Order: sequence, then structure tokens, then C-alpha cells
Amino acid sequence: MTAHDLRAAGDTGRPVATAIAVSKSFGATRALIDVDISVAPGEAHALVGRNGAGKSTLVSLLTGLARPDGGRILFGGEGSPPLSDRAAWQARVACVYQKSTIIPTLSVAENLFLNRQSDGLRRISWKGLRGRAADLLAEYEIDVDPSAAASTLAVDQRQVLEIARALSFGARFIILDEPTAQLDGAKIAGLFDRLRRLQESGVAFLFISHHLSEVYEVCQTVTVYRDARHILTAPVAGLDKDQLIEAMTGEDRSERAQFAVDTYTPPAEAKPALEIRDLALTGAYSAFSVTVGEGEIVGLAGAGGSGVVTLGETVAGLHRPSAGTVTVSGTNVRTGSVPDALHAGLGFVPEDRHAQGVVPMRPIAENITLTAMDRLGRHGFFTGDSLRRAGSALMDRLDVKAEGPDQPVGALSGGNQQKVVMGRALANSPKALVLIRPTAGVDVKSKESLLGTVRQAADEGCGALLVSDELDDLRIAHRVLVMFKGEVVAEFPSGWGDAELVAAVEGLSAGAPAAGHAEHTEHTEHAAEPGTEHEQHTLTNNEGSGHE
Amino acid sequence: AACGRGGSKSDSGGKKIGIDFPRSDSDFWNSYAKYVNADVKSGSMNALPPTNSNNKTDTLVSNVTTLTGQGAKVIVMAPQDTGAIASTLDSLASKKIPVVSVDTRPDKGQVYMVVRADNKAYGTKACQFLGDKLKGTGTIVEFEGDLTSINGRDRSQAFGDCMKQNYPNIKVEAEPTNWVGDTAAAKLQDALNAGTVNGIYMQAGGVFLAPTLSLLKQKNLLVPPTDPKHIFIISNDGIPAEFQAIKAGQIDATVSQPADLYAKYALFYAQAAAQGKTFAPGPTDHNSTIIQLPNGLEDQLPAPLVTSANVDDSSLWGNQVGK
Amino acid sequence: MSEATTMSDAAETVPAERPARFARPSTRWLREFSLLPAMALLILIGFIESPDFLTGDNFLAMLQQSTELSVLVLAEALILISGRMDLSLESTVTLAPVIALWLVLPTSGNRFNGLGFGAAWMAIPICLLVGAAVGTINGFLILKMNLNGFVVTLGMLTMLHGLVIVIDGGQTIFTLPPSFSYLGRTEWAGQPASVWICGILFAVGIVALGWYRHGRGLYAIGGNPGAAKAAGIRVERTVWIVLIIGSMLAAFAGMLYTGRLGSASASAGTGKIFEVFAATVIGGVSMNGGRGSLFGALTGVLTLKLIENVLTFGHVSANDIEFFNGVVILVALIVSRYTSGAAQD
Amino acid sequence: MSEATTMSDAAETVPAERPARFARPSTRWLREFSLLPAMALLILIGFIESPDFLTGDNFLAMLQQSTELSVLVLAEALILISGRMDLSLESTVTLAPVIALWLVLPTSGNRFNGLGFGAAWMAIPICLLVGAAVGTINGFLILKMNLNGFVVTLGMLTMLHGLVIVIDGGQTIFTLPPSFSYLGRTEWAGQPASVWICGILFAVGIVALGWYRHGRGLYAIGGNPGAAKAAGIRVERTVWIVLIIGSMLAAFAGMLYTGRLGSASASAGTGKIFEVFAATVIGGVSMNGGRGSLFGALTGVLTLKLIENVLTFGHVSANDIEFFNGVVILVALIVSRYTSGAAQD
Ligand SMILES: Nc1ncnc2c1ncn2[C@@H]1O[C@H](COP(=O)(O)OP(=O)(O)OP(=O)(O)O)[C@@H](O)[C@H]1O
Ligand SMILES: Nc1ncnc2c1ncn2[C@@H]1O[C@H](COP(=O)(O)OP(=O)(O)OP(=O)(O)O)[C@@H](O)[C@H]1O
Ligand SMILES: [Mg+2]
Ligand SMILES: [Mg+2]
Repeated sequence: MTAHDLRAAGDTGRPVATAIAVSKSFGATRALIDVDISVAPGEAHALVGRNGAGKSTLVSLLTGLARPDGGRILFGGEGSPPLSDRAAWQARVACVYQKSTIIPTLSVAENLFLNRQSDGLRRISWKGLRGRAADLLAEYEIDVDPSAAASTLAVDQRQVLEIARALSFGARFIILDEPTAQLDGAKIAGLFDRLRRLQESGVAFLFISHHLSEVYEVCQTVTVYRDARHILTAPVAGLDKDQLIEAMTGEDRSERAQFAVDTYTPPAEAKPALEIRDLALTGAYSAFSVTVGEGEIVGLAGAGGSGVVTLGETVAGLHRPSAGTVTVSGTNVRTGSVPDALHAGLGFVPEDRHAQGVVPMRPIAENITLTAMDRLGRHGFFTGDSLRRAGSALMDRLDVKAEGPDQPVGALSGGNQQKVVMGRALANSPKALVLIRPTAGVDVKSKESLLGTVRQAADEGCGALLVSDELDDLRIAHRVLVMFKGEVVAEFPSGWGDAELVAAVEGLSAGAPAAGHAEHTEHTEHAAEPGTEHEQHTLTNNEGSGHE
Repeated sequence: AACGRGGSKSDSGGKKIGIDFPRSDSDFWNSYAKYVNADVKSGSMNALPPTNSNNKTDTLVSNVTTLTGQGAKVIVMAPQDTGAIASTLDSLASKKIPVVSVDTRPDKGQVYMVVRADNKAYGTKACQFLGDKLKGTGTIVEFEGDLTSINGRDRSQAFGDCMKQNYPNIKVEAEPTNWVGDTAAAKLQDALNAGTVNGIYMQAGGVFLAPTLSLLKQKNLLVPPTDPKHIFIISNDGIPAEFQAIKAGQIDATVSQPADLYAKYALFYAQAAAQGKTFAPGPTDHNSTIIQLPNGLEDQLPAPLVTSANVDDSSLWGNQVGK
Repeated sequence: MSEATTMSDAAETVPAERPARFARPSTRWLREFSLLPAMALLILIGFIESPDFLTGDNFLAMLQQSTELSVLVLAEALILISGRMDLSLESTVTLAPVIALWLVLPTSGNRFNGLGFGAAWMAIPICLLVGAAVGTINGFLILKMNLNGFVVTLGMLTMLHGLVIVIDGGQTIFTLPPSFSYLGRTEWAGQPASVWICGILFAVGIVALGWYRHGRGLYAIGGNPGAAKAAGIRVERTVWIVLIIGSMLAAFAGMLYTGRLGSASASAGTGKIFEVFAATVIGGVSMNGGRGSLFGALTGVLTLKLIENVLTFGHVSANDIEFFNGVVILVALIVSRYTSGAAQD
Repeated sequence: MSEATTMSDAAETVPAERPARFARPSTRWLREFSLLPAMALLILIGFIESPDFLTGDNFLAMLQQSTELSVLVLAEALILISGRMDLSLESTVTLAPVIALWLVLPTSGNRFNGLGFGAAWMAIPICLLVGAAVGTINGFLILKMNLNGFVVTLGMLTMLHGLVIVIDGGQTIFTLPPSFSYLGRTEWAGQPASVWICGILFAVGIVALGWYRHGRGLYAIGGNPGAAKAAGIRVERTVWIVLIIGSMLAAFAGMLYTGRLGSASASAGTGKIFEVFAATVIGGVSMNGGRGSLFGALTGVLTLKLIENVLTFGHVSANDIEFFNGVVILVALIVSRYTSGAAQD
């Protein structure tokens, strides 16, 4: 099928991809029940829904990785190829999957051209391959060495690589399953730019994201799934954000919790919950100090490579700082030791749920109480009952949706897994919390419930350091510090405007060192002109919040 | 004074005999098993179906338990690890169950009779044969068996002692092989690369013969004894393949380890034990000597040296099995 | 096997097909009991074969003969659950008693002369200390020098076995201090002491892994070392301790073995490590860490023993016994695969 | 060991050490050559020990003695790179030639009588077919029945070894068809044929894994089976083919072995699988799949052989040799760890 045919098909309105009444079950779990979707040529079609709604399952059906239990999948009006014919599927649809398909042991170049390093039985020309990869990387403005091992890349670099690979197939239909979850503002802007251009040339997208503002920014049509069923399909233009959220959650918007954030006024004899003095880690960040009072939430914002994540991890004890002290509620913590921080009363939500958060094959109860097993009984012994009871209590508190405390965490949807990680941080009744991107990959509803939990913990007297680059997260903070290249460059009391915060994060605020700007252009790995890029990015976020 | 086989026709007093074979992956033990099975089938005996311990002490111990559990009153075994069987023997002794040990002499624990050729004699015979053929000078490669087995140790020690005493000018390169043919071939190849080899003593023909001949053939060293390049080879075991090699002039001699006699006298003593007979040290009526051990008696069966002169002797067990 | 210092193994990747085993909650527990049908089948076969099979004596004998293997399986199961593996246990079984005897036995008067260092009762603590030392060395090489655990313990397997021969010259040592022989011979309440001890060790292990904080931690470490670390578990230290405990258990198994057989020698444990792995993994302990139970591992040992016993009672001919052994192991695997309803890993 | 059918096992994303934001030029290639310094050291020691060490004859002998091990290591390396493991190769080495001989040898006239089925030249194809059959069965049990690969191949190891004894009654077979003896004895251009063949097999393997799409696919499958599937690689089929090729290579190794030793018997390959793993993993092939090279695996074999040879030339006493063997393996490991500069896995 040539591009021309497809364009022609588009003119006649025949959809590039259609799913008709497809169903899919995994054992007793029904992931999709008679759902439909239809993506028109040249359209950017959003698919939204809460965690576990079945979005990724649809993706695996649409890309031929799994066979639907019932229903049909059509491409350009014709039946789908047999599952064994992967090449035929790849010709029809390209995909960025939610989970990484980068193979860490192979080079960047080879990952980009996996299984198409050469034609048929021809010998691979490594030089040629590296050349092709370099071209592709240059085209997508990705600054990595094509011959580096993929395992040496950072998470966001891998994500960009996946996107570049998916787009490079030249398919007329591309699926992106949460492509932005790992990216920062500048890279997201770059991606959207590229999507728009591809769209102009007639490529259709199925775009999945939990950032509803992105849906409004790039998509024309939106489809909502809820509990494995199709709820609605409508043009984005005629749907406001409240309606969309209502469709996703099935609840009236007015019932949803609203966070009115005041400036923090310390209670009368409040001690600081978390005190960080002159913390520094050579090569990552320098002399960072902050005092988080009881009941206070301090946001710490920073773009990729700003060092905020490493800082958060240092406070939690994952790294040993080169200088500085951490004090939790008056207790001096031996730095570089997670157990000591824990013991002093620090709760920690790590950045990466998969690598640092959950033990997938173990039950929820065990995961959620992992930091507090010694509190379940005397001398470290506990009964299965007390474990289950403590687990259930935390699950209730966090509103974890699951069959029960004995279900393995690996079986939960991403949002619920994240709640388990949050529960784990709260399990030992911490006096202070360090939260790193606590709502990554989590749907709106769960995001609210997670942030609500943080608020609740703060209201009960816990101080929190919230490391994030998501404006929605930071909105619950009493004040926000912004870090750029390892230094705090600005501080905002609550009530900040999105634009000024984003500007500070990107190193453009008044407080940012002049040199920061010049370095920054290099750092964001974009060859584009700095000025336009930042403007666009600021715009992006303004636009996004405009819908709230 | 020893008893003849006179009583062997009489029944064994209804007492069951339990037999364990040590392993099933070697020619020698296979032949032994065949002889035993034939004798058992021939009727006169009240034997339980034999078990096999696959060269594992653990399995031997549990097989013995199983056999006694099934009512065995006499046990015939061939413990390959002669040490590890000690407490099993003690516990059998405490149950008054006599034990006949074949081929190996348990280091400790009471045995009724050990049926075994004199392994030290193997080593000595090999030493004398090679020493004479080499006229007291040259280099000999010795493939030692597993040093943790008593047979391997006895053969190595006797060979080494005899060489040192009688042929001080012969250089002996003793190569530990753990009874692995591959290792032996590799060591021989190294030795050949390092200089001339005039003689080879292999402690077990079953494992070492084929690899050795194969290597020598490749090196064009399989030449008749008249050729000065000839390497004199003496083996142990007496399996048919060795006889063939002797007839073909590829090796010069072997010591026949009498599988048939092992089987015959193992069962003979087992029956005798069942009938409550006792024996005393001294010569027997079948060209052997019973000697006293600290923990029992040992009937040292004759192990004849086989050379081209007597290789066709039909009384040798290697000439009786198969073809 | 996963190495605890890399966080990558346990993390899940990639699209589609999450394992279906999570669908129904009940099936998870089946994993522990999945061998029971196979065992029942074996017992039935044994019952049909011989009236001597289903007797207390026979079962007791089986238990007693499985004690050392069980202790080793306990050790390996702990190590595998923590996401590691140790092949050198096999050599520790022989090395630890031999060193203990060598140090303790008098300098003259026996075929094997020791150093006469310390009193006879010290044999047991020395033996356990040797085990601890081996575990410490393994831990150092694997955790501190970041060497591959499989090859390290393979190298140690060879080296330690060689060390036994260096010490005892390949001979068997028969002179045992009374403490060793006691373990091998005594009965408590009519049952062999070793069976009691082994039972107690398993009970302690099962309780620790099921209801004790640090025990549960092993599953977290084996399942996702990165997550365990972020949750405040001292991953490296715990793994090191597990390696040490594992080697000490192996030393203890060696003591039982020596006591039961009445002698110590280099050839005693040879090839046992294969059996240890077979029993552990058949018993449902995952080679990837984080999954499995000690009870399951114990059923693995008993299944192997039952297979051996049933084959012996079945009077399978000497030439066929190994073949059938293999066949029955595979059949048991298949049966347990379908009773647990889960893909094995 | 990861199972290709579940997508979750393979290593994912986050490495233990936070990666530098701009990837350094990679040191991956060092991994392939990391044993060379250790080998150089061994050669130096050998050179000091004896003038006979550094001779063409001696090195040729070492090569010839390593042929079967190399072929087995080639097979295991392919399987490990694809993220699987196969212990049963050891038994295939003995089984395949024995079945071939059993079918082909005449019904009478030898001590071991065959079935006289087919001409003598058919021994080689039959032998390879037996290998293919074993691989197919392994693949079926692991991929189709979802059994654990380690235990399946462990069960097969026992069963196939048992099968050899069932067939040959435990005897050694001395009568070989000319095709087998030819392989063991002939020289091409002054070098043993087996060395040539082995070299060619490795060359083919290195080229296929380095420069062909399907070969590269093995790395993808071993590194992340889910991603490989998504990229259009037929994961299950490929793994199955690799298992079959591996077993055929083992059968071929058995042929070489039989030819070289002039006989076939059940006890021939016993314990070899440990050596195979040692060589492969020392040579830098990861037990977790997706990493390692055939060249590296070959250096692993040669290192083990060098160690053995150096110890022989060093006239280490019989009692000490195994100990030193273990020590030197560990030292080689440590040396290669520090030359490659990377933690091993
Ligand atoms: N333990 C450490 N020691 C030295 N340098 C470090 C350490 N951890 C991180 N760095 C460096 O510090 C800088 C900031 O990294 P960091 O990962 O904290 O940024 P980030 O805000 O998390 O970015 P991203 O959004 O990409 O994850 C990087 O150059 C990183 O390589
Ligand atoms: N292979 C599988 N086995 C069992 N259950 C599965 C499997 N894949 C998905 N599920 C279940 O199907 C449901 C839908 O999952 P899916 O991954 O499609 O959700 P999603 O909408 O993509 O969620 P998220 O936004 O968190 O990515 C969930 O309940 C999930 O647990
Ligand atoms: Mg999803
Ligand atoms: Mg980061």
C-alpha cells in the first residue's frame, strides 16, 4: 500500500485503523469488552482513561502482539494480517510502547534498526548502519553516540530513541503509548512539533497520555475508555476538561477534591520536620539548604539533569553526599544510609517505580509494609494476619484498587502500583517525606488521590520535600524551590504563575546565572534556536493550564 | 583350612541374599553383573533382585537399607568409596548381617569376606613386566586411577615402590587421571611432546585403552615390538578389547581382573555366610589365599598376567564373554 | 540469576502479556503444594510394588537418608530466594569436616594424623567456622569484587575440593571425635537425631521466611534488589549473611554426613550439587530469585528420594534405572506444572 | 534464566550506577578481550617452567584436545546469548554417537552388536539427527509446556545418560565406522581435521552473530525477548532453532570425541557440562542472556586448557593439582574482571 493510496483512502474518509467490538481477557481479568475505535487518516486521535482502563491492551491488539478474543481489527478497511507476519504489521502501524523496548545490551544504532540491520540475508554493514543511525539521530536532534551501548543512556534518552525508531518506519499510522511520561518540557515540545509536521504530511496518530493538557494540545478527536468499555468518542474542541474527566472517572467533577493551598504558617511551637544543611554532591548539585516545617510541603522543581532527583535520593540515603547534613525532626541522619534515614523517620517515594519501587511478584501487603515490618510485631516477628491487617489499612488509606492484600503487586495497573509505593513511604509513620515524581504515569483521578494523601500526611504534621517537574504536583506545595544545574535559582511562594516557574526551571528566570542560559542550550540537546524553543515551551504549559 | 565349593549346592537356609552392583557404565562391572545374574537365575539361591548404586555412596547406603528392609540376611556389595561405608558396615554388623565385599576392601567396619584380586600385585606385576622389557632404563607414563579409591592407590603405590626399588633408572611420570580417558590422552600427548616415552602403564584398560591407541595411531607410534620406536604398554582389567589389542600387537600385556571369579566367589561366600560357615586364613582350593584383615578376611583371587603367549587361554574371562 | 547489585533483572519491561498467573489469587499458593500430587502418585506406585514400601521403617529410612540433602537444599533455597546461587556448597560439605578433623585429631596414633589443636569437642564449632569462612570469601568475591557468582562458586567448588585432597592426601579419615559420631548415631525419642535437627532447621527457616522481618526481606531482595534498597533493606549485607549462613548449613550437612557414614573423605559429596539444584527447583524455588518456599523445597527433596526408593522397590534393572530416574523427574515436573497451573521459572 | 515467552524477565532500564548523560565511548569491546592478559600470564609461566611448553607441537596438542570442549562451548554460548541454558548437552555428547553406532553397526561379529540398519556412512547424519531430536524435545518441553529450562535439561541430562546405558548395556563400543575414525585421526594440511572443523564452526558462528540479522536477533532475544518480539523477531521459533542447533553441535562434538578416543561409552563425557559453563562464562558470556561473544567464549576454553597445561608442565603434585586449578581459575577471573573494568554478570 503506497502513501498515495492511503491519502486517497483518507480523502474518501476510510479510517487507517479500526477496531470493531474487540474484547480481550487475561484469565479472569477482562481488559477490554466490546470496544471500538476508529482513527481517520491524518488525524491525531487521543485515547484516555484511568489506569487499567485497557489502553495498553488495545495497543497490543492493534500492533499484532496479541490476538483479540473477539471482534475485528481493520487497516484501511482491510482485514489485519496474521499474527505471525510481523513485517506486514510493521508496514501498517508503528508504535512506541508504554514499556521500554530498548535492548540495553545492544548499541544505540542497532536498537534503532533492530531486525532490519540489513535486508534479507545480506551481511550487515556496521559502518553503514552507524551512518544511518547518525542521520536518524541528527534528524531527531538526539545527541548520543550511535555506537554507545543503550544501557548507558538515561531514561529520557531511551524514550526519545523509541520515538525516533517508531517514526522512522515511515508507517502512516503511529501509536504512542504515554510517550511523554519520561520526558521534560523541552523534549515534549520538540516531540509535539514533530508530530504536527508528520500529521500535516498525512500521518495518523493514536496518542495515549495521562496529561490531559497534551490531549488538547495535539489531538483532534478523543476516545475515552473506562473499566474496559468504550465510553465516548468526540472532537476535542467541543469537550471541556471537566467533561472529559467526568467521562474517565464516571463521577461529577464537583465531587472531586480541590486543593486550596495557603501560604505556610508554622504552628506555634513547630519544630522543623526536615532540615537540610549545605548538602552537596560533586558533579550533581552544590550546597543545598532548606528547612521544611511540620505540615509544610516544599516543592523542588528542576528539569532533566538539574540534579533534583539525585538530591532527593541523597536525602533518602541512596547516595552519600560529599558534604552537608540532613536532620529529620531533630535527629541527625547518617547520610548515605537508607535504613538510618528510615529509622530517623523519613519516608521515601523513589523516582522509578519498576526499578526501585515495587517487588512485582510479592503480595501488596508485603510491599506496602516493607519499610515497617519491624512494627508489625515484637522482635521483628509478625503473623500473616497482622501483615494483612496493616496492609489492608494502608490500602484503604491510599485507596488501592485490588482483589485483596494477597494479590501480587505486579498484577496491578500502574496507578495502583504507584499508590503502593506511596503507601510504603507512609507505612512507618514518617515525620518527613521525600517524594520524587510521585505521580508519574498515573491517571488524573489517582493523581488527585495520591496528592491528597500527601496533603493529608502534611496536615497530620509531616513535612514533605516534593521533587517534581509537573506543575500539577507542585501546586500542592506551600512554596517551590527551583534548581538549575545543581544550584537553587529561584523560590516561589504559593500562587506562582505557571509561566514564571517554567521559565525558572528552564534556566531563564531573573535569578538564573547568566552563564546558565548559554550552557542550557547545549544541555537540552536541541540544536534549535534557544529563543523560539523556550517561548514555545512556556506557551505549551500555559496553554495546558488554560483548560483547567 | 579353606572350604571348597562343596556346600554350594545346598540351600542357603532360606536366608535371602541382597546384592548391590556398584555401577553400570563400565565393561568390567557389566561383565560382573552378567555373571552374577546368570548364577542367581540358575536357581540354587534365594537372592533378592539386585540393586544398583551408580557409583554413589549415598545410593549404596539407601539400597542396603532397602535390601535389609526386604529381609536380606546377607549383603554382597562393592563399595567404590571404601571409607564412606564404615558406619553402614557397623550397623549391619550390629544386626548380625554378614557382608561380602567385592573388588574393594572397606577401610573400616566388619566384613565377612572380601573377594578381591591383590591390587598391589597388579602394580608389582606391571612394574616387573615393564622393567624387564625396558631393560631398566627409559621413561614410563603411568595413568593413575582416582587417588581417592583404594584400588587406584594400591596400584599406584605398588608400582611406584617397585620401580624405585628395582629399576631406579627408569623415569616414571605418574599422571593423575581420575579414571577419565580423555584426561589420560591429553597427558600422554603432553608427555610425547616433551620427549620420548618408552612404556605406558594404564591402571584400567576399560577407560584408557581406546584413547591411548587412538592417539598413538595418530602419532604413528603403533609399531611392532621389534621396532625401536615401540612403546611397551601394560594394562589392567582383562576385557576383550585388551585381548584383541594384544593379539594385534598394539599392547603387550594386561593383568586380567577376574570378573567371573569375582561373581562366583562373591555368591559362594554369600551362601556360606547364610549357612553360618566360617573361614580361616590360608590357601584355598581355588589357587588363592585367604588373608586376615583387621576387620575380616580377604580371599585374594589370582589375577593372571596375559601376554601374547597366553591370550588365547579360554579360561580367561575376557575370552568367555560376548565375542 | 540476578545479581543484587544491578537493579535491572526484576524490573518488568515491555508491552503486552503480563503473566497470567496472577489472574486468580488462589493458584499462587498451589506453587508450594504442586509436588504433592506427584508424591502421592509415587507413594501409590510404591504401595502397589511391595508390601515393604509403605512401612514406618522405610519412610524413616528415607527421611534419615535425606537429611544432608535437605540441609543443603535449605541452604541453596535461601540463597536462590535472595537472587543468588552457590555451587561451592558441594565442596564445603567435605571441606569443613575434614579441616575440623585435621585440626582436632591427635598428632599421632591414627592412620590420619591431625594437628592436635584444641579439644575434641571443638570439632563442631571449627567445622561451622570453616563454613562461615567459605561463605565470607564467596561474599567478598561476589559482592565486593563484583565477580560473577556462578563462576566464582564454580571456581571455589574446584578449589575447595582440591584443598580437601591437599589436606587429607585423598585418604578417608575414620577417626571421628565423639561429637560427630553422636550426631550420626543417636536417636532422640526413637528417631535419629539428624532427622530431628533437620526438621528443626526447616521449621526455623519456614518461620523466619514467613513471619520474620529479615526473612521476608530476602524475598524483596531476590524479587527486586533496587526496590529493597530503596525501602531501607541493607541488600548487600543481607545477601552476604545469607551466603555465610548457606555455607554454614553446608558445613553442618557435612557434619551430619560424616557422622552418618562414619568417615570423611574428598569423594563424599561429589556431584551432589546437581541433586541440590534439582530438588530446590523442582520444589518451586525460582532460579531468578524472589519466589519459592522452603516447604516447597523440602517436598522437592522428598520427591527425589521417593523416586529413587520407588525405582529400587520396583526392581528396575541396573541398566535401566538411571533412564527411568530421568523420565520420572520429567514426569514429576510436568505433573507439578499442571497442578500449579503456572509456567515455571 | 529468562523464559522468552514472558516478556517481563529480561533486564530492563535502570542500571545500578546512574548513567552519564552523555554516553562515554563504550568499553563493551574490552569484554571480548578481557581474558587475553590472563592468557598471556599463563603462557609466560609455562615458558618459564619448561622449554617444551612454548612449542608448536604443544600448542597444537592443546588445540586438538580442546576441540570437543570448544564445540560444546560454541553451542552453550549460542544458547546462553539467547537467554536460555542447556545442561543436557553433556549427555547428548554420548547419546548421539552411541545411537548412531547402535543403528549402523552390523548385527553380529562384534562384541557390541548393532541393528545393521543403513550403511556405515549414515552414522554421521544419524548422529546429527539424534542431536536435532534432543534439541526439539528440549524446545518442546521448555517453550510449549512452559517448564523451567534448568530442571528440564537437568532431567534430560539424567534420562539421556540413562538411555545410553540402556542401549549399550554400559559397555564401551570399540568398533567405529570409518567416518567417525576419519574425523578423529585425519590431518588436513598438517593439522588435525578436527581443529580445522572447529575453527570453521567458530568462524561461521562469529560471522553469523556479528554480521547477520538473524544472528543479531539472538542478542535481542536474550537481552529483552518482549522487545525482540515487538521488533518482529520470531522469538519462540528462533530460540527453538538455537536449542536444536546447540544439540546438533553437541552431537557433532560427540562424534569428534568418539573419533579421537577411538571408542564410545556412557562414561565418556561425565561432568563435562561444568567445564562448558566455566569456559563460556569466564569467556564473558552472560548467564542472563544478551551479552557475550563467541570469540570471548573461545578464549575461555583456551584459558582453561592453558591452566591445565601449565599445571602439568609445572609438575604440580597429584594431590595439589585440583586445588591449584581452582585457584588459577579464580585468579583468571579476577584479572579479567579488572581488565574489562566492568562488573561481571
Ligand atoms: N551519585 C552521583 N555522583 C555523581 N554525579 C551524579 C550522581 N548522580 C547523578 N549525578 C550527575 O548529576 C547530574 C544531575 O543528574 P540527575 O539525574 O539528578 O538529574 P535529574 O534532575 O534527575 O534529571 P532526569 O530528569 O534526566 O532524571 C547528572 O549529570 C548526573 O550524571
Ligand atoms: N498480560 C496480562 N495478564 C493479566 N492481566 C493483564 C495483562 N495485561 C493487562 N492486564 C490487565 O488488564 C487491565 C488493562 O490493562 P492495561 O495495561 O491495558 O491498562 P492501561 O489502560 O494501559 O493502564 P495504564 O494507564 O496504567 O497504562 C488491567 O487490569 C491489567 O491489570
Ligand atoms: Mg498502559
Ligand atoms: Mg533522573
